[in-house]
Amino acid sequence: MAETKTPYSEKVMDHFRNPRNVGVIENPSGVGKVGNPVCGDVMELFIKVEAGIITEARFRTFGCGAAIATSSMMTEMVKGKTLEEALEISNKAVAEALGGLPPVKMHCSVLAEEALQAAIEDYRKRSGTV
Amino acid sequence: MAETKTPYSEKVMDHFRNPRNVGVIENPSGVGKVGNPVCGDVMELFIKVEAGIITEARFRTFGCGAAIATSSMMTEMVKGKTLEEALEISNKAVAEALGGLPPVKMHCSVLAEEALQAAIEDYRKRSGTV
Amino acid sequence: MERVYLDYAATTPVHPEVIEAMIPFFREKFGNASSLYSFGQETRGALEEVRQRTADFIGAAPEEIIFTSGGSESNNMALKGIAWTARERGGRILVSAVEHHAVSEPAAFLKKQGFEMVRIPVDGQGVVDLDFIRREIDKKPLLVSVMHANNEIGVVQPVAEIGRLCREREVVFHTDAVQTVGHLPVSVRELNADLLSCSAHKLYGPKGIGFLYVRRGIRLSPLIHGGDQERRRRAGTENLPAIVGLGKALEIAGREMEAEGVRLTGYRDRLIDGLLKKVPDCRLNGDRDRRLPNNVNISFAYVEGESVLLNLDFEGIAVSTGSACTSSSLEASAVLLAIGVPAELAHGSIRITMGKWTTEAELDRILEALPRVVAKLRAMSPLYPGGKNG
Amino acid sequence: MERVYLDYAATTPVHPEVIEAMIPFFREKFGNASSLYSFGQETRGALEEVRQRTADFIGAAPEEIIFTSGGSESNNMALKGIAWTARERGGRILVSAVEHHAVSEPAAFLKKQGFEMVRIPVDGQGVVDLDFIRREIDKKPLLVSVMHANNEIGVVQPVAEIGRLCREREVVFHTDAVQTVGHLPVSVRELNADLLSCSAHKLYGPKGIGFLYVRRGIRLSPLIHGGDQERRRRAGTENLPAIVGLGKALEIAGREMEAEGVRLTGYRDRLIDGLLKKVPDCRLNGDRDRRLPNNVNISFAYVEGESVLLNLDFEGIAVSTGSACTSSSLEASAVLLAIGVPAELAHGSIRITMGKWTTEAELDRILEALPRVVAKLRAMSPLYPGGKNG
Ligand SMILES: Cc1ncc(COP(=O)(O)O)c(C=O)c1O
Ligand SMILES: Cc1ncc(COP(=O)(O)O)c(C=O)c1O
Repeated sequence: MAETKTPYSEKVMDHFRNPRNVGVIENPSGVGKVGNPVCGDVMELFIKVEAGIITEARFRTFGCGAAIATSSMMTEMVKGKTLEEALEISNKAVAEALGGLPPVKMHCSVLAEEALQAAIEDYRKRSGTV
Repeated sequence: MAETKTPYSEKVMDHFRNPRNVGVIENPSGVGKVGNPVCGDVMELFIKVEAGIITEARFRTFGCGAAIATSSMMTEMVKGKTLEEALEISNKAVAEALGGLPPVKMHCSVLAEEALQAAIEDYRKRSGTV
Repeated sequence: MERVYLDYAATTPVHPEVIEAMIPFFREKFGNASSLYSFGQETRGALEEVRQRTADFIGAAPEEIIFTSGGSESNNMALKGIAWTARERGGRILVSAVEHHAVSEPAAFLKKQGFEMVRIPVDGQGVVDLDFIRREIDKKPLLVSVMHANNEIGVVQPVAEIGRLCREREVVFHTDAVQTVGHLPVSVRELNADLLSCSAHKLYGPKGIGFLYVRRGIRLSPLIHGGDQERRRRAGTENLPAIVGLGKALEIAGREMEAEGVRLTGYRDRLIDGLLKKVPDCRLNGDRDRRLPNNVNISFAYVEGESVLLNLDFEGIAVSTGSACTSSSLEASAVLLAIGVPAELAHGSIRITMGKWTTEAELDRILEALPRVVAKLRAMSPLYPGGKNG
Repeated sequence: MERVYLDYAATTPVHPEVIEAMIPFFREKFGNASSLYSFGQETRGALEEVRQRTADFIGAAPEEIIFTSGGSESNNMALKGIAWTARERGGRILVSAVEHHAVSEPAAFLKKQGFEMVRIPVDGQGVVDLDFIRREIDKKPLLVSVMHANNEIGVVQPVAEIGRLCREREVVFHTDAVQTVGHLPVSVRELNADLLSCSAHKLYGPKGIGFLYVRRGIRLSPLIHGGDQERRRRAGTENLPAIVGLGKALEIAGREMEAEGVRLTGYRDRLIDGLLKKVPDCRLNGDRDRRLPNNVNISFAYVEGESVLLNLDFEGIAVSTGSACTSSSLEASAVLLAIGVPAELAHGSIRITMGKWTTEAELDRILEALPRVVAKLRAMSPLYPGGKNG
């Protein structure tokens, strides 16, 4: 199966085939759900925050290869980061960490960025920090 | 050279390669010269008439394969014919005798018909029969 | 592991006999078919032989066949060619809602150029609305274009009936038969077609060649102007190797098409039944019976098609999410939306198309893999009501 | 007897290495290059490699190359594509008087559609009138189209200079380089070309493939609308075998072109000198020096070209009477008339074009045969002042 050839980088395909941190968190600190099934992608991100630091992140995604891979990579990148540090992770940074995305797929990485912002906002709302 | 393949029938090619009756007749009974070098074909037909019968016909032609072959065939067809019989030889008859001509080349056979008419007219003028 | 190719509707491998027939025309018989000398005349002979065979294959006369570079060119030539011969600008053009982009896009272009474009709706099974056509035809459109069979959902349209309606009112009728020539019997007489498009690479012929049938008496402005080739209707040095390949492909189709149709229909039905049974929450798209023998198109709820495609590709199985040429698009298939599939479900659609080298064992492979892949993706889908925790 | 092919300007045999490169793409690597799965992606890789190589060959960027079905399509796409993006109808289009039909005919079509067509005159040597262009360019035409080298008389136009004039006034400049790519150095930068056409079968590549270079920033309406191929500028399943063949042909040209140019220039000059010396009453058409290395075009007074061609064909020698695509025409070559050759003399013209497999022995053959054939035909010509009696 080394012969598989897609428009995606090897790293994207690795995260797509073996997505990290799939699933839900029971009693999460924050949840973000973004996207629209009519447009073909929806991401749900769960985070656990302890002492201002994201200790756990899990996701469920309906979407294409890029949507799933960026979701997976994003959950890896936020772990251990403060909320402020996490908010600085741009969609471009996620795409770069994956070794790039085809131009028509860049919009999928926006989904992960938005899900993270929504989850952090949700956490802040719940914890009364906004 | 049996491999030669042209848009023309074998008979056309035979008359083109070995045209019959090429040349001029000294002291002809009639001469017809038709066509226009600007249009790419000119035929000159010489006939000898004895007792109302065409005894000899010779031609010179500037023109394409079809023009030369129809000229040659025409000189063969008129020999031994009365003037009246000769005048009934249509361009189609010449083309048919050659096994047909490609549609874009049919106009060349008109040249031979016209040359014959011109030569007979010339003969009649000279001999005072018109 | 052998790769399993199940995207024959996108393109087919060239038949070995076709390759063999083409080879001499690359190097030995390479002469320009428009040249007078022997080098050219021997290729002209081959050209006219294929033209005759092609005409015979669809019940046409040789001078009604114009060789083109493929289906897209044929369709563009048909639509634009008719539009541009029309004296008055602003004529109406009727085009079905499920046409290939190679028809719908030139139609959209003509609309920008001032023509009126009317979309013929389809029902939930993907079949065009004949009553709509009947009403519209009285307004004397310049052209009606309805494809013979759809490339995504495989639905075979009532083209003979549409052709009859058009013929009665002297309206020009074009049909895109790219998915049917070589697979179903196609007779321009029975279909009452004035114009018909074909592309060789869909029937084991080479890419880059096809034809447009143009019924005698139909006036058509050329798309590619220039030299005298194709009776001045399509300029460009004749692509003899490819034309000879098309001829050979049609010859093979002539002898194999019928048995292949029966075999593939069996495969198709087995695949449809198997998938509908094994995978919950899925639906077949397009009429089940009025359907190409080789086409299966299914929507799986809660998952997205590209993810399914990529997962199958990891296992060496090639399927499609829709028409190949729009695979880079982000929008749901216009054809699926036209037949009323909700957008979120349309995103989860897979097209499986079989062909000459498809085997029973390959069906087993996909019948095992596809349910597993869908289950895996559903498990990570936030839309899936039965989603398990990670 | 070996056949002697001397009509390389009409078409060339495909190079054996090119055929070899193409073969795998018919059957093994047949996937649709627009498909996401591995079958498609491996052909997409090949496609983009050839695009890069093609771009490099003419000093362009890969996204500036659009693959087409050949020279005629490229030319049509250039002219119509520019015309149809123009907002205001009735713009002016400048086209030289010696263009191939694949430029002059689309120009004539656009004229019928309401555009203004201006013919750029040429001098007696076949070179376009630069002063005329200079004057006309101030009227801001939509497009100027002047071919790089002429297919009949081989004259190489001052294209870089024309391109510079156009670039200065921001006028779009197209050049038909079908006769030069692979034979002379072609750099879109040096030529200041905005659009440039090429056809593979003129450089030992396959028929049915070519490209149009479109400079970044030039807006062009597609000729063939449909799928997303070629960045939506040319629809149709990518013709991978042919594209790979074009790539290989360019690769070979890259390494052989220079030496071939020197060799053929020697042959050409030997042929011109030999014929002018051996045959009375004949003239060389087109500038002697500003000329393709492989082109000889000579008019023989008092004889008609087709008769010469057929007589040579009997001896196994293939030459042309003009451009191949008009060999069925009854009119004298428009190119010869444009350079002032009288019609009766134009009818007696022969084009000899040489190529990769032309040998010295073949030159000897034609140098012996042609004078003999002309003498034979003159002997039966009523126009020949020295005509002998039968
Ligand atoms: C100068 C020129 N332009 C355009 C063409 C047309 O190319 P094609 O026959 O590949 O369409 C040719 C050759 O036929 C040519 O010589
Ligand atoms: C129905 C239909 N029409 C037209 C086309 C276009 O054909 P081609 O890719 O040969 O231009 C296709 C396939 O791509 C098709 O399936």
